[in-house]
Amino acid sequence: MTTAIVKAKINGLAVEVPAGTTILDAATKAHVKIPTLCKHPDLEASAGCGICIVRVNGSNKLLRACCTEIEQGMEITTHDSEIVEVRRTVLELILANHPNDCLQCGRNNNCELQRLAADFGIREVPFPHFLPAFGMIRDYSTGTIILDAEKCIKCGRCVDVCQNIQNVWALNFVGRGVKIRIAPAGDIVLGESPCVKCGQCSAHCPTGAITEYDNTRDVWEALYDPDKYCIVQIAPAVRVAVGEAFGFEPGTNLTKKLYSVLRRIGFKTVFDTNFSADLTIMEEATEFVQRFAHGKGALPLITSCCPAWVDFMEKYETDMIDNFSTCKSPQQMMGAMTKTYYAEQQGLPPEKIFMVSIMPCTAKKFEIQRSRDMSSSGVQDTDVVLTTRELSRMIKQSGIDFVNLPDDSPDHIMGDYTGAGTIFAATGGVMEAAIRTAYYFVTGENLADVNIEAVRGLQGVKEGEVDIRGTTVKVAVAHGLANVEYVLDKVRKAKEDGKEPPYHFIEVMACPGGCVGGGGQPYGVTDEIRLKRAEGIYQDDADHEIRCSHDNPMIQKIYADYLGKPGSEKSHHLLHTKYVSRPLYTK
Amino acid sequence: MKLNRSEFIKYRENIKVKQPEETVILVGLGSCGIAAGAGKTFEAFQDEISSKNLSGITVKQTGCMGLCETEPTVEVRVPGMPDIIYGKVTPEIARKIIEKHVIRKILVNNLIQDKPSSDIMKKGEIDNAV
Amino acid sequence: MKEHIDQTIKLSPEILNHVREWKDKPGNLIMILHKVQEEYGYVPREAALKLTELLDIPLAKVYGVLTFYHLFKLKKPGKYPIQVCMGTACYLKGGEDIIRELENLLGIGVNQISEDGLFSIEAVRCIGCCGLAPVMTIGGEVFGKVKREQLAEILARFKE
Amino acid sequence: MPYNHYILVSGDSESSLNRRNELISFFEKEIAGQNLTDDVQVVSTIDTSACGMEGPFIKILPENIYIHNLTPEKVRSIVQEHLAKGIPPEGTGTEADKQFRIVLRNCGVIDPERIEDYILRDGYSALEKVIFDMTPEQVIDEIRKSGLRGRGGAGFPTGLKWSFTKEASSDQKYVVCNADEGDPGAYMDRSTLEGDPHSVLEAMAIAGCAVGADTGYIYIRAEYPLAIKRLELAIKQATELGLLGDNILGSGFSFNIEIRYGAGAFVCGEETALLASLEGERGTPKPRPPFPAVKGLWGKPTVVNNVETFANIPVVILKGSSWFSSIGSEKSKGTKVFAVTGKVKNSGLVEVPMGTPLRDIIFSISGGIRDNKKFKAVQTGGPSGGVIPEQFLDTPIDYDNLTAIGSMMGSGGMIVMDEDDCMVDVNKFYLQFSVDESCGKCAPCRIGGRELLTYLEKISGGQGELEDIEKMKRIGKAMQKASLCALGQTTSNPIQSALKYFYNEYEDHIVHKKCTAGKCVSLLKFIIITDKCVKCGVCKRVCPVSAISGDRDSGFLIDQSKCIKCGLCREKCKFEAINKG
Repeated sequence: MTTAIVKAKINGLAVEVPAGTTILDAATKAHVKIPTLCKHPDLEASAGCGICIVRVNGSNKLLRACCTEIEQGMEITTHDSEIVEVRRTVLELILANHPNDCLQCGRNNNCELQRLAADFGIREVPFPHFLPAFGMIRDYSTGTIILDAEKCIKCGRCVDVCQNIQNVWALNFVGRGVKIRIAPAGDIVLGESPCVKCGQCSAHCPTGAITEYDNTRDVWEALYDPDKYCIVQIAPAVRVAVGEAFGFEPGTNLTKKLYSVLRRIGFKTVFDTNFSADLTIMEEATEFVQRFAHGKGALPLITSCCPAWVDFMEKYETDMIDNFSTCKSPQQMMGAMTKTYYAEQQGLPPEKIFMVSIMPCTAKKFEIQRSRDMSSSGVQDTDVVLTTRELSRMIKQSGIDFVNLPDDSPDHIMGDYTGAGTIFAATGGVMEAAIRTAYYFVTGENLADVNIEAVRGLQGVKEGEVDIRGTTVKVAVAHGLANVEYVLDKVRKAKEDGKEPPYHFIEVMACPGGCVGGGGQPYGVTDEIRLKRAEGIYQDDADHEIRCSHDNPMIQKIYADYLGKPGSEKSHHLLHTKYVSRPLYTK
Repeated sequence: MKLNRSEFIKYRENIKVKQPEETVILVGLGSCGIAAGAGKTFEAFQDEISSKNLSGITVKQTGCMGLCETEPTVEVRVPGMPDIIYGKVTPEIARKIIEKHVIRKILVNNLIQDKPSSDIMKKGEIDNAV
Repeated sequence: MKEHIDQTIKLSPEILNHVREWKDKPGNLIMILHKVQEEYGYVPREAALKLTELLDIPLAKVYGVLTFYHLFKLKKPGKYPIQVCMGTACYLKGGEDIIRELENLLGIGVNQISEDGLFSIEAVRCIGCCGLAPVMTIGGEVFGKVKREQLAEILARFKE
Repeated sequence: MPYNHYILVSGDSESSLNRRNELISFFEKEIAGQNLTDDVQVVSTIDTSACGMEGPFIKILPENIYIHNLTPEKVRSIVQEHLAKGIPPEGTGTEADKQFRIVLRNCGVIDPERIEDYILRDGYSALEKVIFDMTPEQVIDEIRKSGLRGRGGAGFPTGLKWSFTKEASSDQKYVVCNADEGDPGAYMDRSTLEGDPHSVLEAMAIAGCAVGADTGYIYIRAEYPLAIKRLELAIKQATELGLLGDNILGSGFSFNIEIRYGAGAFVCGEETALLASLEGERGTPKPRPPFPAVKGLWGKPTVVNNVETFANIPVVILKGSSWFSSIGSEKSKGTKVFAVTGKVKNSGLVEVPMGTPLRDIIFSISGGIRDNKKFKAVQTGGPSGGVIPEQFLDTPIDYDNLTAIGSMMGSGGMIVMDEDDCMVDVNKFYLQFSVDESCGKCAPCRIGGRELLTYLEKISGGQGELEDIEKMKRIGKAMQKASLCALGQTTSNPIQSALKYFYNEYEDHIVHKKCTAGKCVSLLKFIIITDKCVKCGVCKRVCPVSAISGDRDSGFLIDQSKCIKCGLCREKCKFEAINKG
């Protein structure tokens, strides 16, 4: 089907766009910037803020550019004295109902409302200032994200993400009129709600109404504490996104600068979560082969590296507990290995070690205390999680010239990684890495072509088949939790009908795009940015000589030295966990 | 009983034929009227008619006549007399209306309400041409 | 999907029948919430939770709807809820004075319940009895052309 | 035996009652003189019933003739010429015909709980005609030619709306009746539904037949239990007779109607919000286009009309579009029902042809201002409309004229205000309403409304500054231009019209810190007029906050800092010695 082309004029300039294009998108194409506030490229236009109004065919009425489709022959005016005046007044009204304490806000310098106010050159708010009268206190209850309803401008992005992209329904609008606010169901806090802490709400919030819980001070204190031995790990997705806070293009791989800056900040040991991703693959591929080839355990096997997904599963999909991989996430494997294996090697008491992990994720902050299994070393395996956003703040606080730093390398013992470890950052990456190793486990040989294109890209559900010496392995990859239901329902249906499962292996990542689009990543994410970050990751993979986890010499060493073989008793104690059914609402 | 078209036409004709010439008392039983006590007024008419053993009188409920200020409102249609609307009809006045207007054919003083509008149904003929 | 619902409330057969009747009709939530409120006088949280299970919808959705519509109550009202009409006609004819006097007499504000649990005051939208303005209803009974002086006496009738 | 003639004697106020009694006795004397005592009854009408004429007047039944300005000679001639000899008197026209009932044709006439009553008055004959004798195109054409415009407020041509839905291609279409009448002070739709539910059902089925829909929903306020009950009963009766439901009258056309309740959200009167609510969601509006006629309920083409619009439909079909379009003004055809309330003598529903002057409605039909107060303004269009001052009372009412003078037709609320009403206070009332009812989705409405209310509170509290007016105008404009739906777009209308016609009142409040109407409590001052005061001390005793000091010797004084302006002292003072100003 070919889409009709619509011809119209924007500020007198002819534009041609496919039918169905909004005025806003058409204007962008014509290099005209219509100011917006509530609109986010990921989401349906809510038409809430009223900033993007334009005039069509000289009409007296102004229409919203974000949600009005351009039509044949339309003559659109994006700026005239009335339009600009009305926009300014609306913006002033929004500011009259906003705390405006920008200096103390988590979004200072990075706030869409602030930017708009700056662009409009607003110097005073002419109308009486008032804040919502519902006695709102900040909601810290999840320990991962903070809800500050006073700063909310009711754009509805968080609600849309939480309900429609993530299918979590922790948030909704409550009340109406001036009393409208974002909140969980009724008078409860987020921690008592089904919130899975994915942080997509915070990543989409245009202001400081939802931000990550800031743990940077805890880390600074530990770094300055002479009794603490600080170790850090960096998650795969961080390296291709952190640069955005320093003027780099999305997708720029800054792995080696990160090693460098973290050492200068004061970490005594620098590990890479990509290494423990390789370790995860060893365990998970083993688990898969056990279930797939030897019939030990339920199929399909479902990945468990994503803590938001784990939380979601324990709340919403508990019939799938048996299908869940018992493997801990790379972050938790790294924590456990650091406070056992590495501690023993270095002669460090585990309680002296302060394990910090840098993650693209807010849910990781929750994961470190998810269950008793997260303290398999005897103390809490990972002490503090910083998101990419917090790390960039720490770097800025440190006074280190990050941009011009020379490269460095990690500590080799748990720092060297393969291409398989790094692709954990992108949706489909875990699947791809696991297949590379599972293939080897079954056949004793590596895949001729380790690139498994079928599981790459931003399509919400990706399905593929891999031939392992005549046996077909059917896989599915879902990202964005709303896409999970489609995959699992197929599994349930087959089970009900007494049929073979439609898939053998399923990867789920809570965030759209996987960890590159994580809730703790730099603000302003769009599909374009997700793709760029993923490109950076796949390049990192391609640049590695060793691209299969089982070929990582340091992985081989750790099994030889310490764990024995994948799935051993020791691995089970340190690297695996259990799941339970949890209530959606605790209140 | 579900009707088809010809049955419906017959049904409608039947109704029109069956209309007897008798006294009708219409009590406005909209929300407003009920709030003003029209329910009791309605009962008072019925009680009075049965206690006086009157026949040929129908007491009917109807919707709002639009005369909210003087609820409860009642329209009395006695054959041979003009149709009259009374306002503020309490049960006591209901009895008075039966006694005077219905039985003695005398209008009740101080309670008559001007009828708001003539009836379009009587005025124009139905125009079937399209 | 599995729900974890605290089974502290048992919905009546009437509500359950109503839910059954409406379950498969699209857009049923408001009609079902009306039924729940009709029975309890408000929508208890436990009942709302139970509905999420019966209808397979998220609680956040239920509360989104409940808190949007002013007719739905989240707190138990008094035994005789007093509704004072604040439609324009009633306002012009002193509806506000009626509320002030009621507040005075009962010692509570709008949307509060008297200590004995008998009364709660509510200011409501036009109830369509403008000819009787100012109007209030107590426990469903309508009082028209209310005068401030009558209120104490009217309340006393309900206290018996 | 009934009398041959009845003379109903009316007067416009209590003060004329004496003259009315005089007139009655004069009549009776004349009648007795002509030996007509058994032929004519003279009765006095209800005391609030009036037609705005000075002095008493009469209506002769069954002739249905009004006669005003009665003099002894006139009375004598009526009795001698007309009553005795049957020569028609020189009467004026019939005042009742200022009203013309199309929508309310059955209200107060039929028993709404008996379908037979409705059918007796040609009910369901229009549906029968539409199904069997007309094509959908003919139906829509007839509606279009009638000139019927939506009675919900905006006045969109009904036929055009239907044609959009008819032309939209879809496997499923809907007809929705908007019965979420929420305008404070308006209750026309409730009365119609309670008094004549079948007319709406019939019209919905006609619409369904015309646009190709088989399902209808009535979205009605839950606060209207009686209307709901009667609608439910009507649906049941009509379905039993095969006039609704599957295979209507054996034609193969099916139309089922379901009732859905609102839950107290004025904004759900807005089409897109109403549809969201019907879908069981929060009732927030959506941007238009796309319009519901093309993409409505569950994304399907949907006709949404309000109760009054529907109630016109069967009549348009039966009597024809040319009959209908002969009523009303040039651009607004047919009649309009108004709920006239406020400070008029006869609150109530009136239905008048479009184009009737406001003055006729307020002063003739509704009897003018009660308690001999002075008319100040009338608000039409409810919280979305504006105030209309005396100078426009002769404006013929129609959609365009009302808009031109800064108000709007709205759904039909007509609130009459007198000299005791303060424009700032009335604006505050409407703003409070709009703020309470704003859905909160869009910023201009949510915040702008609250800000306007803040300014009004400031002004009525005596803290206003002249620059506030400019700011209010600016906010009002932004709301009008940038709000998503009509609620926000029109929130500032009452203020804008008040500023236009009653600027002096705003000035009084802001500059002179004075509320002439005595409504704005903060600006009120109760002062004891020493000349009138008899020093009885009642005021001191009744004051709930002990703001009055003094004794019977020295007299009494109100401490303004303590006074809460409850007015009790003034109410209880038998000597009118306390001034409110």
